[in-house]
Amino acid sequence: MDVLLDIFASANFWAAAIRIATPLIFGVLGALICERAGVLNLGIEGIFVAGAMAGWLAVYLGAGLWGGVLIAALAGALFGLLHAFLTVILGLSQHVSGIGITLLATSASYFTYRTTLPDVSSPPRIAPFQPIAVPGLSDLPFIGPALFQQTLLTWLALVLVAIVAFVLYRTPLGLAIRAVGDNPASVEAQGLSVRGLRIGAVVIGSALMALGGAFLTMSAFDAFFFGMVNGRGWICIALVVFASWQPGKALLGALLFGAFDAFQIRLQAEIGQVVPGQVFLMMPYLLSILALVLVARKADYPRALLQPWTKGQRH
Amino acid sequence: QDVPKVAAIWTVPVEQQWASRLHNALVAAEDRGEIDYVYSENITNTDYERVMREYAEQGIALMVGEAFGVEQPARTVAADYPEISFLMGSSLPPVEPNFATFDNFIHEPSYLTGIIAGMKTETDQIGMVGGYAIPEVNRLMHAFMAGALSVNPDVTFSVSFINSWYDPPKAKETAFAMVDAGADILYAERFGVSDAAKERGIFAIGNVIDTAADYPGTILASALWHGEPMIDQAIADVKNGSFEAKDYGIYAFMEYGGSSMVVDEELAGAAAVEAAKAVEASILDGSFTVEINDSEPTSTQ
Amino acid sequence: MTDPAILLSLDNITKRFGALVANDAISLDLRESEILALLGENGAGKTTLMNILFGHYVQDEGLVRVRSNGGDMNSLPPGSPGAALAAGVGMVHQHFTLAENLSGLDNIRLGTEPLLSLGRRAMARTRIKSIIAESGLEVDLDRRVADLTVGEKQRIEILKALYRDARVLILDEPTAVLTPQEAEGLFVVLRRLAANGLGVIFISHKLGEVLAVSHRIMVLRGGKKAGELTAAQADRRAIADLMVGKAVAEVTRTPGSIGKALLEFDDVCLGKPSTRTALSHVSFKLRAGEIVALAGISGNGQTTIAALLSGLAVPDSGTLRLDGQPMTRTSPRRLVEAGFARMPEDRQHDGVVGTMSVAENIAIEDVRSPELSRFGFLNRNAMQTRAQSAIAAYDVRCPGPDAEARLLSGGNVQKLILARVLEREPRIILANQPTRGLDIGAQAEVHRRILAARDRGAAVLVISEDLDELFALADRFLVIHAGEVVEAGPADALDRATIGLLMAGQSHTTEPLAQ
Amino acid sequence: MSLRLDPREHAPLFLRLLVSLVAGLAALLLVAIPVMAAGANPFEAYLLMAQGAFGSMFALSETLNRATPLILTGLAAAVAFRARLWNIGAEGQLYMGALAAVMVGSGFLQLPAPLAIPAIMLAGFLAGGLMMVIPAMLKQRFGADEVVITLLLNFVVILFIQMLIEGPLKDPLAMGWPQSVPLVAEARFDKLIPRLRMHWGLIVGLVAALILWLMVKRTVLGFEIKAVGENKAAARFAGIPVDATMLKVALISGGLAGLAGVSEVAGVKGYLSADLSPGFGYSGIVVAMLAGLSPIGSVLAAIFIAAVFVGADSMSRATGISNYLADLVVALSLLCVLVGGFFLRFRLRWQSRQEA
Ligand SMILES: Nc1ncnc2c1ncn2[C@@H]1O[C@H](COP(=O)(O)OP(=O)(O)OP(=O)(O)O)[C@@H](O)[C@H]1O
Ligand SMILES: Nc1ncnc2c1ncn2[C@@H]1O[C@H](COP(=O)(O)OP(=O)(O)OP(=O)(O)O)[C@@H](O)[C@H]1O
Ligand SMILES: [Mg+2]
Ligand SMILES: [Mg+2]
Repeated sequence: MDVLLDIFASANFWAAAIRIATPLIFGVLGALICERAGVLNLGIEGIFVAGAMAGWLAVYLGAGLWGGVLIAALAGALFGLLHAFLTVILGLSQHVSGIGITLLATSASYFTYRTTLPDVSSPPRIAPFQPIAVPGLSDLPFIGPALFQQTLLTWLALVLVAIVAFVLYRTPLGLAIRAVGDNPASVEAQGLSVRGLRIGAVVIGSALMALGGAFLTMSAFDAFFFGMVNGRGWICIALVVFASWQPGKALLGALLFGAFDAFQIRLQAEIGQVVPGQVFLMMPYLLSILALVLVARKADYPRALLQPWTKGQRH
Repeated sequence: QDVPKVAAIWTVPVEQQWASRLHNALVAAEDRGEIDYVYSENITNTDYERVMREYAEQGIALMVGEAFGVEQPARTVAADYPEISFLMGSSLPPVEPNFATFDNFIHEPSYLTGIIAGMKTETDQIGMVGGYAIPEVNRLMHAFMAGALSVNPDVTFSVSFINSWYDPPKAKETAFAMVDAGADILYAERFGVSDAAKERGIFAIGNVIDTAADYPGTILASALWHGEPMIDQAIADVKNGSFEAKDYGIYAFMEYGGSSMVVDEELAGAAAVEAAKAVEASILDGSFTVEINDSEPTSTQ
Repeated sequence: MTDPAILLSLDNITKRFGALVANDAISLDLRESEILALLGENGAGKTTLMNILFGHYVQDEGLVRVRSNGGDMNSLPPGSPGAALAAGVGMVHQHFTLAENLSGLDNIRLGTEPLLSLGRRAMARTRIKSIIAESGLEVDLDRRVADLTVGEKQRIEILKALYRDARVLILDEPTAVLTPQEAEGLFVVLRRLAANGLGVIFISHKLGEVLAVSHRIMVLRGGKKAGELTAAQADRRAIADLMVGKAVAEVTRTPGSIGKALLEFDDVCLGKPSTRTALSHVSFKLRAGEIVALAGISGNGQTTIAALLSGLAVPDSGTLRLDGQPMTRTSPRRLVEAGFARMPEDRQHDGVVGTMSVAENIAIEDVRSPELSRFGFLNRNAMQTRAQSAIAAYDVRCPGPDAEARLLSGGNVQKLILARVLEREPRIILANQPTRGLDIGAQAEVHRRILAARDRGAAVLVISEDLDELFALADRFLVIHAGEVVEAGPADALDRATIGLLMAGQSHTTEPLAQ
Repeated sequence: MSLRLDPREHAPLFLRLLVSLVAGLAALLLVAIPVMAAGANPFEAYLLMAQGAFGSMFALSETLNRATPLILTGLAAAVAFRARLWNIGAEGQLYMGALAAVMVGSGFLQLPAPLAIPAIMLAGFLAGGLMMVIPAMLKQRFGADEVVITLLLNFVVILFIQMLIEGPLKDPLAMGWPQSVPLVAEARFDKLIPRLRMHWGLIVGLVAALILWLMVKRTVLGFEIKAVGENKAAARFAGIPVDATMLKVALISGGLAGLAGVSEVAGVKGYLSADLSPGFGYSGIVVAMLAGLSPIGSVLAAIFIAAVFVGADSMSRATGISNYLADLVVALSLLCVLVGGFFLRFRLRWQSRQEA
């Protein structure tokens, strides 16, 4: 019991939880924006890879950290644009297009990395984002030290949650995005462009996903590895449902996931292997499933999700 | 006569520590003009046999790779191409006439780095982060632990596997957790662990490759694997027709120069270095043998 | 008296879908303060014309012109609802275009404020409130649209148009889903709006309301303009003939011979007592050879009775008896096997699988019967044969048995369903809104079929919001109000006023309902 | 002038062929970009790709060998998607099938030779099927989204497998490597041709496709699945047992994915390890969609995807381009074929637009 208390009472634990959650926050926000507009983006896993690779490579080639962040976002936006073209303009299956985008973004990233750096025998490194203290906030008791260990990208993720929530619920743009994901006809009948809104949402959402990848190579670590995204994108798809498509709950879900992961890592390190390690690793997935089952009936999902819209056709 | 053509098939990207040691040795041999080197990386075990056959059909002299996940098919391919020499990482014995095996037996320097760590730790807690609990990881961890315990019976170890070969952020988080729990030295089997050590201002022990330059003031000592003795020997054997189906694993032993310990004498301190060097000498003169234990290591508390 | 100014003019609009000419060089003018009714059979091209006018569809030929504030007639760029809205054209669609996850207020605001701004929610609310006060379109602006009734949704749709200062309002079959009372309320509003200068185009299949509310009537037939009448000149017959192009035969009803009770509801309760759709202690009988009307304002429990008779629900308490035997564990399949014919209220949604063929949709209720399958394998020939004879017998207009059902118009879908359920000579028939949204030709056909089934000895329950239809069909009336069913007696002894009172939940003795 | 889309009722055969051809050409054009970026000659690369996929008995066998699991996972996705049951969990179901095969077929049960193969196939089918029936039931009971649940179950299953092959199922003779005990010889699929890897799993896949095709076209079950998939409300109203039909679909879909796992274990690998499948389950979705959810089409699509991968991988080796190219080529081909499918559904028309 003491062990558990010690873990939860340590600021380092909460710092780790927030750190682990950061890429998920980016990803889940991105997926949420896409889905709110009615487009499922299973390209997320590949877009993470693309963001991780593009951002890192840009910095490695001399672009500067924020330059890298921008490049990562652009890479994500580009794949988002492709997804939008396939699903919004051509109305192709969102599942398949998404999986295709994941395949394309992943392989294109690996190929680019290897073609650009053919002769490396150990992963080259960059100088990543460093933790910074935000005056005032970092002085808070307990939370302060947890926040103090975070880099600017984590701060950016937290600020983005607020921005996305504000835009979705407080602005005409958010209204339109929520409407287009529920019933595109409502948007069209009010003179707005269904396609424009959806393409915009997918592009912006994908850019955010790419930032999740960029965080991995530019803040959580300082090099790009093949396979390092390791399913984080898929987790975001689950978290969106868990969050009932709401930014606040998405943050909560990501933090819970981060806390759980941080907790299981510590438990394994402190009390050793009482049960097979995989049991711990399974827990976040099983808990997500449980949460889904519990909230499913109440969840108020975008009704037009997965449905293509073609102007001048009966729906 | 043409230089012999050598093909390597890696199940991982060539930056991965393990593969990089052999890949670099092969690239060096090619640079010296001794061989013609081609390779495929990140080949899944499902595709492995096909790739082996494709290279075999191209008419190569020597194939280097990893049979761990494809022991039986690899041997079948070798049997189908008796004119080609196979040098494969494997946990099973070699097969006549052309299937030689090896593994990274760097448990000896691992033991030595354990001595350094055991003498150096102040909290008597050492954190160890690995990828998967497979034999070639396990044996290094056990040797390291044995080395540490030989000089400091009070040391406890916490062991975690991150269930991935390439997830440095996760390895780093796992290492952080160990530091938070009191470890003051980290055994860095994976990329990411030394980063955590450096960030928290503690020490790390390197494995397979020397990363001291990347983490100034952090890496106490590393157990290095050198692919060159084995690769060069195999190339020579192929060239003069004396390649045989034997276990090339011994070329990883310190005796053959296949592995070594590198230590930062300033960080480690004279006493620790001296203790390690003493054991190193007795390993080299054959008076001391490091035990090989492939079972999964667990935390000791 | 000088004519009011022209607000809108359509000029030779032509629209083709593949080989089909949906609109063939149609021209139309609409004046200030005018209510123009647009009539025509199903598929005549009314919705298409309006969709072009509003920019949902792009015409192949022709121009749409709208009067600007300055008085010029400016042509609208094709295919742009935004431009139509900006020019003062508002449209209430045949199928609502509301985002159900948003409040009424947000649906009205949607698209009216710059996307990249903070929005003006409070201002919007004030303005909408004043529009509501002026127009009488009372509705709760803060409820989620999903929780509103159909009538309320419709009011939101009209408010959407008024909020944008529409000077032309298009309503595509606005009353198809409204109760008579709601429809009457809508007409009051429309008249008031028209008096203030709004031009209205109004599509409906209900000739009564068309005659009551419109100033001018335009009839389309087969994509062409078939004629134009002023309301003063028009009567039912004339319009019907124009629509169909030939005289419509009246359906005549002969008294039937009533037999024994086939189906009994005995003290049936279902659902949470407080909710509107719950049934409380419902008892009635359906007898062979009799058509029973179930009248009521929609949402008083009709759907629940229909669900019981469709096999989609079972009573919480009380019993359903078939031939005096209690029915336990009913399901759609069991009811079909027991000789029930069930017509769903929403035929597109519950009646047909759009992407399956006409033949498959006709077979769907009894594919597992020996006639249509053996050892789990389909007998496609039998399905085909049955479909061919059904298509011929019920005059289902379609390219053939293999045509996908989604390509059929509403009236033909209804005929398909009739063919499916009546062909097996059912003993008990549930006809739920049997002619909703159908044109008069199709209506007459459906009525004839139901009467024929009765004459053959079936027991029929007709549920409809259209009292004319109930009087045309029924031998006896039941009225449902707040989940309770009362016996109103034989049709001959009843009039609309009495039924209306019962529908409103009042007893026979109080004041008659205002017409 | 403006561009207009008209939906097509159906596409004639010549158009399908034309579109496939154009999509293929477009893919080749796109592939030239990375090939040239890596400094190789694209024309040479095309030739090498074709040779790598079909140029010899060996190549053909390898292509079909890789297509085998894809046929089965493709069918798994196709049958589920037809019923609008979004099974993204074929990967996990594949592993469960493989697991069941190993549990039944590695000698714990003493099975006479003729029963061994049917037994592991049945076990694999049921195990995979169960893995899909559970999410289908969660959907019916609780309305829980099956896309996410099946996706997540993939990760649960792979961890579960890792746990077993490091624990109770671990092969004591594998020198400590985490892999299961092997299948007994009677439970292995024979090779179709000696020395080539192609095995009886391919026949299993083809037969499954045929059965599924028959089911879709000719059986009451196929009829009911279609009705439930296209309009649940109407199917329920018409008396089709919607929930039961969905569970049957789930069982068949998961079962087919499970068979893919059986086929890989019994036909290729011989034992279970955590790297049995390089994403065959996910590729199955792609296969099914390329095939327009048609069973026979799934066979062709699986062979297409396999050929592209095997051909491109082989080409990368022959040209000295990084072999990450193979996945890139598959992705590009997939996208081209997808876009091609669009032109089968719609016809593009230029139309003159009056000036406003
Ligand atoms: N999007 C479309 N694609 C193809 N054909 C269409 C489309 N919309 C309408 N049509 C065709 O145009 C014709 C006119 O249809 P429209 O919906 O305008 O009829 P309507 O007069 O509104 O009928 P209803 O009374 O049934 O509403 C129909 O025959 C239909 O086949
Ligand atoms: N998706 C579609 N594609 C092509 N044509 C269609 C489509 N949907 C409907 N139609 C055509 O539209 C015509 C009218 O259908 P519509 O949906 O307007 O009927 P409805 O309004 O339900 O009918 P009713 O007014 O009889 O209730 C039909 O003849 C059909 O051919
Ligand atoms: Mg219409
Ligand atoms: Mg209609």
